[in-house]
Amino acid sequence: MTESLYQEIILDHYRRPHHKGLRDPFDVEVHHVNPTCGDEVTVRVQVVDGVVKDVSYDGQGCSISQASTSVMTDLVIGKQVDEALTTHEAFLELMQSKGQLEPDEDVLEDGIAFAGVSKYPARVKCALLGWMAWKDATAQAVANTVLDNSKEAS
Amino acid sequence: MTESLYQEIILDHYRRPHHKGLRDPFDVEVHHVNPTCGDEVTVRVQVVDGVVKDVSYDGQGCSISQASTSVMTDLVIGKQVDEALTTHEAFLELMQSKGQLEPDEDVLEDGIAFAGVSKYPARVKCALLGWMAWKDATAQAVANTVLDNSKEAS
Amino acid sequence: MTLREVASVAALDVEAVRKDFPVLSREVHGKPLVYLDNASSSHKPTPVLDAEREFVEQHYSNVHRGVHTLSQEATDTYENARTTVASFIGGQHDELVFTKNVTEAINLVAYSFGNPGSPVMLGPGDEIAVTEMEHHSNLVPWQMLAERTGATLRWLGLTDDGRLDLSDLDEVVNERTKLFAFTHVSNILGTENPVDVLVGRAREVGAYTLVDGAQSVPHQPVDVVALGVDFFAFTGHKMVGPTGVGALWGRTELLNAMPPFMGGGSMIEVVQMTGSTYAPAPERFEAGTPVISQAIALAAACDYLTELGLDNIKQHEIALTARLLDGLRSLDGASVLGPDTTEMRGSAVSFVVDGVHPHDVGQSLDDLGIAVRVGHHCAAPVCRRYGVPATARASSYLYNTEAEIDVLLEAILQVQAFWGVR
Amino acid sequence: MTLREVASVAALDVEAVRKDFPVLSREVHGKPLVYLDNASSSHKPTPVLDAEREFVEQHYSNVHRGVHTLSQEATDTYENARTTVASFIGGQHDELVFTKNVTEAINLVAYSFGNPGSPVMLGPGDEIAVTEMEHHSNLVPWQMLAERTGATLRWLGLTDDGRLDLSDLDEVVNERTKLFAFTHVSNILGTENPVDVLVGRAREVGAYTLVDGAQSVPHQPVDVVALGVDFFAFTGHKMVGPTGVGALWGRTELLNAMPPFMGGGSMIEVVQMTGSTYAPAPERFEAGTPVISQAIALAAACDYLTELGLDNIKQHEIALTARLLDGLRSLDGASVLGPDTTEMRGSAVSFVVDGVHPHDVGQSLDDLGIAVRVGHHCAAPVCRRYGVPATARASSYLYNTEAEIDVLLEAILQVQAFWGVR
Ligand SMILES: Cc1ncc(COP(=O)(O)O)c(C=O)c1O
Ligand SMILES: Cc1ncc(COP(=O)(O)O)c(C=O)c1O
Repeated sequence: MTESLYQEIILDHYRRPHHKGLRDPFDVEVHHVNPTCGDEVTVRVQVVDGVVKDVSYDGQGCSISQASTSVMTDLVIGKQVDEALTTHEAFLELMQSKGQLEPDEDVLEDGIAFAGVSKYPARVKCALLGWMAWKDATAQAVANTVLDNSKEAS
Repeated sequence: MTESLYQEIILDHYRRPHHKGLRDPFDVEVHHVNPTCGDEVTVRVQVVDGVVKDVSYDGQGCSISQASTSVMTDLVIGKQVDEALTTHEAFLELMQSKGQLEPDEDVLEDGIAFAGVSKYPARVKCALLGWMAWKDATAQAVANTVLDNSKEAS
Repeated sequence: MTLREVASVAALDVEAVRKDFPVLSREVHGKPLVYLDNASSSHKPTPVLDAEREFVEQHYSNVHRGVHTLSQEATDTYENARTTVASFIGGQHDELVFTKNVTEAINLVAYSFGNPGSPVMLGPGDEIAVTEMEHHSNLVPWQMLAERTGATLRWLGLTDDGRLDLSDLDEVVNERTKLFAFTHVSNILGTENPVDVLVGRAREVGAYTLVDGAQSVPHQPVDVVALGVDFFAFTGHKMVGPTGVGALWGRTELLNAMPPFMGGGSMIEVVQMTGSTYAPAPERFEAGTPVISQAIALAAACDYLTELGLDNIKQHEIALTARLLDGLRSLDGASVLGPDTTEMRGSAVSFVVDGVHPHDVGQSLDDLGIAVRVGHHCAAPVCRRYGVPATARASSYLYNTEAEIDVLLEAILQVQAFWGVR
Repeated sequence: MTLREVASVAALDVEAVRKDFPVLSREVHGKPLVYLDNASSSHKPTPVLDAEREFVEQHYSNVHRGVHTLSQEATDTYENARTTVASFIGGQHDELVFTKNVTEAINLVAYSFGNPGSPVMLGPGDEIAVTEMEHHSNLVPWQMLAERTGATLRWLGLTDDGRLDLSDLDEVVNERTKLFAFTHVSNILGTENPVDVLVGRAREVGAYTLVDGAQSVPHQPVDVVALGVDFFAFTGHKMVGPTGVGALWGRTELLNAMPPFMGGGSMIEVVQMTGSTYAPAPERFEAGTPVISQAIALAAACDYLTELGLDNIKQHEIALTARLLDGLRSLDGASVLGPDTTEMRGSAVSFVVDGVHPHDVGQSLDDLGIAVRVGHHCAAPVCRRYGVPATARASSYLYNTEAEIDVLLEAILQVQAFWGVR
């Protein structure tokens, strides 16, 4: 049933999500909502010296949104912010590909399981919910750092 | 060409309209417009002792509106207001009949020529323009009389 | 099932009806399509499509403005459609305004009531009343009107079993209330509201009433005069008609006392650069080229439903709804949001499956060929009220069968198995 | 006729085109129908009707809200239609809002600009500019907006030969002007306006521009980016598409800065009883179930026109219009309102026959099988400007032939004879 959409990897992340539960310390916390279905996620990000030190989250939503947020944390934690943003880009591109893109496992790891989701426009937003929240939080964290630095400098 | 709509009688009234040109004395003057085509008519009415003493008019418009106003003047001038209103009713009914009514020549005289017009909804308003203006003016004239009388009485 | 229900199922020849809807013989993921998303939109039968096409291919022209033959034919057909649609809900020709959907019909009233010359001048201190079970289309326009005018929006809450909480009625609808807008039948809970009670209270305080009939008109006989409302709005695509057409019914003297909503061609009387006067209703509210062929198709849809009999359709749906409610009740780990009997109830049944998000329920059912809607069904406050992020909703209509209800019930078991909650 | 025109007439295979329009083989009063009422509305070809029907019969569902297969197919088809229609006028997917007609598109901007949170807060002292040749649909909404906000409406007048009087431009469009709305091509005079000059002036003073493209988009290539406008509106039924659909194109950042027009389903983000937030454009402006199958049919209409080539269509119309203008010029007792050459001109030709009221002209022509429009063509101020109560208007399109123009010219002689003015 629903094989193309619900890959085993997705179901695994859904049943046993990674890095779930809000943790301290963090720099920025954001709350994103998917208005069409009511799915919500709260994401906390800690950026230290240009590295994504930690990402934690809590939320409610469908298997796709929960699993993709879990996969996201695996992919960005410990990476340079730039690198993590590149991964984000790659995932975004995959989701917008309408099933036409062969995902790069080296870049997206478990994220390739979501290739099939891109054929279901109504679910693409679910898959992106956590990723968009992370990007938003990270951008704020980086901006704050720049601000702090410039304050110190002045 | 257009035989059913443009009866000879209609063309005659159009080419040689009766009672046309605004005249004194009058009690009430009204100006009516057919917004869908821009046809206009100004109608003056004089009511004396419950009788339609005079009706005069001026206007611009298509053959149907001009001819039917001309026919109207023939039919109402000199009649008791009640009687004239009954004639008005009969003409209105004919116009709303969608070609289903056999008009009564004793009541409508030349007005029967407009029976065909009732099959052309876009033209019914043309045929009614002068009649509606007359009814409006007459109702005002009668109301004024009642008002005057009651003033005198009090 | 009661005897009456059995009889009525027979009164509607569902197999014959199904032949009028080509999509119903489609397969989805290799399974026969089971279309249970009718509260969102219904399919359109061949006679309706044919009526529209015949008009467009042979008699089409713009309406109201021409003396040529096609223009007259088009005008006649369009105005006859108005009569048909108006009488379908017990109204008169001049009382019916064609809109593009029920949402526009409601916005029409909301904007007109806020425009200069409105019969009610809303301002701070005035109130507009709605209910907590409204579709966003009967909520957001009033929020916006309140924001524009400074009036206050109030609402009737809901009971735990999915009904309006009438204990607050006299407080929510009070002397300050200028307009009370509520739905006839809820699209998410299925609840049919007691229009007589609500209209009765509105009349006591002199408030105008607007009833959203989007979910009642397709499914049961409606008579706006008997209901005693001031405005009644509904939409074509849920009643075997096309998209792009809805209707507002209103009392003639009220419509004629209201300022226009949109400005443009056909709604005017005299236009000068310095200002304009407006035509009487219904033209006043139909600016621009109307939804001509859609209105004609909607009239054909009314004829189609009338021929089958709204009573028969209603009885058929009661039977299906009863079967679905019974089935869900006897199913472990599933529960219904809204009334759990067919008493004062439409055919939309919202349910949740414990441990499986509604989106996953919907997606999994789709794999089995079953179309249900998932989400907040444009009634987010209802989900919030009952503490769920979303629901799955199965809603049957004239072409659904008892066998399809059974397919759904059986499929829910499979969904539970797949998601490991059984 | 120039060489280029001859070539282009050949480039459009009119006889083949005519076969796509069943109504063109109809008879009216025993005469072959000569349909010259295209400025009012055009007929719809079989490929457009088939595309809509195929969608409705096999892939229909409501859009945007479902995970089931039909819902996804419908959403895809609808959103692809948006891309097609947007690129037809040189725009992008997200810049295009579907409305029910161009009148709604214009009212959308007029209401949004007057709603709380608008990018321009209009008030006394502010000005809105239009022209004296506007269709009521691009005049009355601005009169109403001025009335709601206290802003002043000003307008550019017309020259005797049917063009905008640009000598007033700097005065009419000035530092106080917040928005300048004007038609691309006049539906009554046929005049094509110099968009570059008008937009240039608006930019100098920082006014937004809205162009009514109802009469240009069907007949000639249009590129909104090249035109440099802020808003561009057009309507489906005049461009071989169905009734019930129009479109507003706007710059994305502008649309996203504007408050909504109608409230309801699909245009929202988060809805609470106490207030709501709104989705980005274009959804923000499509409240309720959109005009789904009509938008899909409109995309098919765009494809149909694109395949034939807008340049070819334009050249074909120039040839027909030249023939008609020439014919009328050489006819005693008839005169044309508006430009009398094909220079910067569309195909709508208004004329009056001395001594015969336009209604009688139209009715008499109908008896000869010819459909022209009579009246003020929803541009009453133009009639007033030129001192006529109304006009007759012949407007050709892609399926008309030179022979039909000749039939019309010949018929006008008969009309004159019948009415004794010859
Ligand atoms: C120039 C122009 N603007 C606006 C309109 C209004 O179009 P619609 O009636 O489709 O809204 C028309 C046609 O009627 C027109 O010709
Ligand atoms: C109760 C109710 N009101 C309003 C609407 C809005 O209808 P539409 O989208 O056709 O305007 C719907 C359906 O979506 C509904 O169920």
